[in-house]
Amino acid sequence: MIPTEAYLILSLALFTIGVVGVLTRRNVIIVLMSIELILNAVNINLVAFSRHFGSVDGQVFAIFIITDAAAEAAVGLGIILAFFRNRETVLADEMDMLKW
Amino acid sequence: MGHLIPSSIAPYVLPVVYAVVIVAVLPLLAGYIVLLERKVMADMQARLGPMRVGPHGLLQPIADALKLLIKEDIIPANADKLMFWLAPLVSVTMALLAYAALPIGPSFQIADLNVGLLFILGISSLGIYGIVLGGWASNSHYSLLGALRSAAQLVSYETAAGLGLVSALLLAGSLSMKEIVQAQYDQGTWFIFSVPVGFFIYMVGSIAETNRAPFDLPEAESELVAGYMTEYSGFRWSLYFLAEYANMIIVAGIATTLFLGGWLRPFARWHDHFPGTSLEFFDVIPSLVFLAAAAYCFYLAPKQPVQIQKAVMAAFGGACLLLAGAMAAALFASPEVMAGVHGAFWFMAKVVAYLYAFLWFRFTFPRYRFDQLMRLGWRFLIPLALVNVISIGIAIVLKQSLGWSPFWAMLVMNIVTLGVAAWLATEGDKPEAALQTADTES
Amino acid sequence: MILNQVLFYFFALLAVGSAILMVTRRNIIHGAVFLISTLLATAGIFLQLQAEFLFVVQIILYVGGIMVLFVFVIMLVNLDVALRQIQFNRQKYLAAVLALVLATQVGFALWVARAGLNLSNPSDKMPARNTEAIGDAIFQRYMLPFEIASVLLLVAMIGAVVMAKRRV
Amino acid sequence: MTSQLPFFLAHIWLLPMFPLVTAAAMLFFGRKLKNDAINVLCAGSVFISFIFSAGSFLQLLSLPQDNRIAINVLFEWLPAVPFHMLDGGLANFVADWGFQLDPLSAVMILVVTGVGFLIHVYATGYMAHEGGYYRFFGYLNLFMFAMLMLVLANNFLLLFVGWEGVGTCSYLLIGFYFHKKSASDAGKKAFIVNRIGDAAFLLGIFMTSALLGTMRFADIGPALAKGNFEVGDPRIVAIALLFFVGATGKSAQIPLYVWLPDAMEGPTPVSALIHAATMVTAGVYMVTRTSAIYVLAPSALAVVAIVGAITALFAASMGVVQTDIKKVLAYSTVSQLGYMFLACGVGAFTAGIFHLMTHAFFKGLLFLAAGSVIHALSGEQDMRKMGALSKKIPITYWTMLIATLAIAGIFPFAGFLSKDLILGKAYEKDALLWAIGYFTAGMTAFYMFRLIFMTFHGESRVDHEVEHHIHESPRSMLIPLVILAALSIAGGWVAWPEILGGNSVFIRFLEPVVAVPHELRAEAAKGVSSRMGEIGLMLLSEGLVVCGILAAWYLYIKRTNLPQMIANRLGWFYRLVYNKYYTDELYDSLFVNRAKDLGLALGAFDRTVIDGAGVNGAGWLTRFISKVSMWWDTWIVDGSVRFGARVVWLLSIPVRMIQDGLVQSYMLLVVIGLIGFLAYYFHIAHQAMH
Repeated sequence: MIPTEAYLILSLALFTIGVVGVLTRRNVIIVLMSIELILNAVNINLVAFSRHFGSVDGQVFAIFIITDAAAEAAVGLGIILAFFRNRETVLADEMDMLKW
Repeated sequence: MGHLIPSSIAPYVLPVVYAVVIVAVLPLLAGYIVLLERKVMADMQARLGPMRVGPHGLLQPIADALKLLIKEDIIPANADKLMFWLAPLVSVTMALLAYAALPIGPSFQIADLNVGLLFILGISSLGIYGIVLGGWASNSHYSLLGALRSAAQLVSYETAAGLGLVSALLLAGSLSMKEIVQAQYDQGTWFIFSVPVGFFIYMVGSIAETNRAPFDLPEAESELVAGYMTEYSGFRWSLYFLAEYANMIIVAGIATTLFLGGWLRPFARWHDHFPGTSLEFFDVIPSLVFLAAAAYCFYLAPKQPVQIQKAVMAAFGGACLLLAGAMAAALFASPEVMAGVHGAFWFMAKVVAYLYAFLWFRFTFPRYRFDQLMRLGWRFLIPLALVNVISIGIAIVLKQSLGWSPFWAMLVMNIVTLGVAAWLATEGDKPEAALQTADTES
Repeated sequence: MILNQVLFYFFALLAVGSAILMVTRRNIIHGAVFLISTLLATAGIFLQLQAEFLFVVQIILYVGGIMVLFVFVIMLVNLDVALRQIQFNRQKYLAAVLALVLATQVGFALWVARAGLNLSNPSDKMPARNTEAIGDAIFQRYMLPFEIASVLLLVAMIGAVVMAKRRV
Repeated sequence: MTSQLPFFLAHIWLLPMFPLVTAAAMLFFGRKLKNDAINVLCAGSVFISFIFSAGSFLQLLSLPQDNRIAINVLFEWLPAVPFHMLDGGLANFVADWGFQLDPLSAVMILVVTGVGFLIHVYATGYMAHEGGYYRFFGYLNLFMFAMLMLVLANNFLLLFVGWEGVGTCSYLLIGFYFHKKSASDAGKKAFIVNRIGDAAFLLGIFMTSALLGTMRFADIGPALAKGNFEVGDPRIVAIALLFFVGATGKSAQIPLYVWLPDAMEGPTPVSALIHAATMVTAGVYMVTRTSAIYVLAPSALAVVAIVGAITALFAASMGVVQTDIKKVLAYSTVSQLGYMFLACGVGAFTAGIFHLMTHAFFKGLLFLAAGSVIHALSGEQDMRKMGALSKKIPITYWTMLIATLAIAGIFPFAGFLSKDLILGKAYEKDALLWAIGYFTAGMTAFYMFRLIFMTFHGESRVDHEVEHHIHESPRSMLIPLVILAALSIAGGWVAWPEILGGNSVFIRFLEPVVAVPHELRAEAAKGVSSRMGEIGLMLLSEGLVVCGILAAWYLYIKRTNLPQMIANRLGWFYRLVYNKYYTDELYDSLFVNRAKDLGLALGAFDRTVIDGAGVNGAGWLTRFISKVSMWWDTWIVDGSVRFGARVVWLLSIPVRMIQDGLVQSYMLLVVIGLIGFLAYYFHIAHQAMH
């Protein structure tokens, strides 16, 4: 029986890696993928606790999170496509048109 | 022999054996399916097909396999080595992995997952990565276009096919393959008769998923040389080849399991409930089939031009004779063994029938244009599948809550679904109906 | 038992390693592939946590759906110049340090709470038929969130279509 | 009172309006009209006003002898304001827009409209090929309007309006060929010289209103009676002299005659209408109109008489040596005007008006004929390039001959009657004045026939290229000539003197409106002077005239080289006369150049003092102040503003570093916040534990 904190540490590691990716990579697609990674870590967390407490609620929430991840990926990638068509770039630090 | 094996690994022995068997047999099977395909094509085109290697080309698959294995293996200069190496592997791995949950017989199954069907779907849907990555890695426009096309096609048609399966799932009420087959046994009818629309949808979807004609745009020789496989050669190419045919067998197996009653022989329930009736002859059909095959082989053997071919033909006849004997012997073994062996026979028979339909379509239907393909998928199949699922659900409610007889409920709802299908068919042919597939085409 | 642990550590190492590679790779496609392997490893973790349904959902939705979308967009957007560009932005060191600080904080919280939550020995009374249990939970207790999620998906679909249109 | 007047008299004010309307039409949209339309409109309007004036004249005749006067006041121009006169009495100053018709103005309007109409008709032929046709006729009609205003005004102010109006029109018409420097200079000269006279006239008007408290002509007589001034009152003399200065300006008397010869730069119809027939006689009209004042100032009358006599002599002497045909006529005009003032000066205002009328006839005819000659010679004006034209342009020749006989004063012609009336009156007044007039008459005959002989007789001296197309003028020019010729013959018969068995209707017709000096009135009471004297005077003048004619014939037909010899003989005198006694040079050196010097001095003053010290100084000061304030704005005001902006900029650096629009830095901030939150949470939890 593997203790729950092992899963928690795993998810923490993935979460940290995801955060680093989100904060440091210039390519927006990789940023998005890092966000997926973060969500994934959260899923591990939830599922681990759902087993820990012996109820499926955690898994239900994991399913919802996956749903959100799907939505986020669809819209985000759509935005990236549109932006790429207009600006010929996918670098995050060239997307500073908010600064006006 | 139970005491020979430590109890800790006892439960893993049989699955491993099954897995080894499958992995070993599948390439051979794929090769002989190719031979079958060529023969059927030749027959439909009034030709003879391969006749040289072995009598009536019976050894052709082996020759092809040897040729592919010893062929030079080319990696394009600008290709992405890692991906180029990984992609075929992914394809074939996912194709083979899907067999883990496929019940070939009541006992012949590696792992009976309670999400077996979903597992198979998911794993087989991963095969797309092999195609996309391979097409991208070979750094060629033909390959990339083919890869993108096939990816789009798979994503589109997976939905339709999955929804087609859902209609059967609703009737079965479980995701475990075994239980699905069991449900068909209990309800006394194959689901193809309960949800013909669902079966049709899944069939079209499966053809598209396996990139077979008339949906073989990703590898359309006339448009993009060979699609994602353009740059591949030799062993890697043969891996793709194997993966494709393995996928064909998988979809055939899924269709068989969900719609054609899996390993059940025809009229299984009657046979088991009314023993001694005239249905007993189903027990001997397997033996008779193989006997007939053996007889044909022996009849052809003397006609072979060369001595060695005579011998080979005779050997094939003997093999068939052995199989016939095995089938006959199973009748007198324990019921489990008998059910397993005969189930495997019936399962294979149904799979082969399904694959024969594939070949048949390939040789008879012209190829679709890409927008037509997308239109068919998104504007006809998916809405129809949704309607089908809803109507099946209504039928189940009618049956359970209002106590209709299953026959009438299914009949009414299927008629409704067909009406909707007719309307959609007229509706989906609008010229402006081309889907927004700009991404996949660019 | 031993096999269980072996599987867990295999999956965990696979996940973390591929995650690190995903974040650090220069080639986006490689990053995507490594993310896929991370997700598959996670799926294995789920399976090992007796969440079969989630395992399959992870494979079908994440790997078979979302990541396909990613690979797609990558192939559309893929530029050779992107390979020669600088991959990390100006704040990388600061960001890495801060991420590590955050990780240490959470780890500290974990270490503090493990005794209270009795994390070392989880309860072993998961419902047998996982799929049916999740179905019951979704369609009874979490009906409203489920519907909201469906609406969210609809909105996301429309949004994606509008975004990806040729001329917006 | 207008109510019971017959129609024409009740609507005199309409008379000037016809030319005004057409003038406005010409000047506003004449450019669009065709020449025929212009002819019909302008000549037609003048003809209508001629008919109108004839009608009003007849209706005036129908009125009883003693009050032949019609006044209609349109409206009060300047409202009545009470003010103190010189003698302290309170008077009610009124200047109204009123028109007055009495025998004097009746004669004037008849002459103006009649001759004006004929000259309009003539001009349609003469100007046919000129540019600015509509402009010419617009000015001409405007002149008609102003002249009629002048003669119809019932008070000094309105008369002054017409006075200035005719001056303006004369300026415009003299400068009609404004592209010729000489023409524009002549216009300016006329205008400026007139200004002098007008200034004096205006002063006279002020003094009149100040002294008599009224401006209406009708009220002057009563006012004078009420003020019972004794004869020779200095104020009255002053008024009279001021008026006379104005008259000399307008009527080209010494010393202000210099503008008239130059005015010949204008088109010939203008010379005929304005500078011979009508406008130049406005002075005479004005003096006559104010005769009531003059009779109270004998010294002023003496001045008028002397100036007129000397002007007549001077101008005649200058006319003798002129070679430009129009210049000759111009000087003869000046001298004839001198005759008129001589008449006024000797108290025979009626004689002056009579001569005015006859002069209008034959001088207008002379100018028109001269214009016809010039027309025939395609623009040649120098008499030395003419000669022997009598056969080529007979009608012009005969009409001009008639006019010449009239101005020379051959017996039955109009000029004879009017001039001999004047000479007679002058003789009764003073022998010296008579002698001057007598001698002048001889010179007139001499230079006029010199003109005739040089132009029409002798051998031709015309240039050859001109010779070929000498042609008689068109009918539109000849008909006025003929009519005027008839008038020059018979026009004077209306004042056929009693001595020759006539009854001078004209004189008696004018009697009621003009005053008569006391001594003349006394003589009249004493009885008519000796008949034989008058007859003798007439014979004497006839004889002198004939001598003059013969001398002209001898010099310019018989011995054509003799004039040159005479000129050489008395060289300096000839040169003196030929150069018009250097009057222009004298005026230039006396007034014009001095005025120019004054202008230069003032200009220098402006440049140095006003511009330099005043304007530029102020400008420099302003610029200096603005520099200072600019320095203040730049460094203090803007400086403080920029300083504030700088401070805000400095303070906002951290905020800007945060707000860089990059999503990842925002994410970083989120992480930082998360870390801070967790740290705080741990702190709280730690405290809760203990």
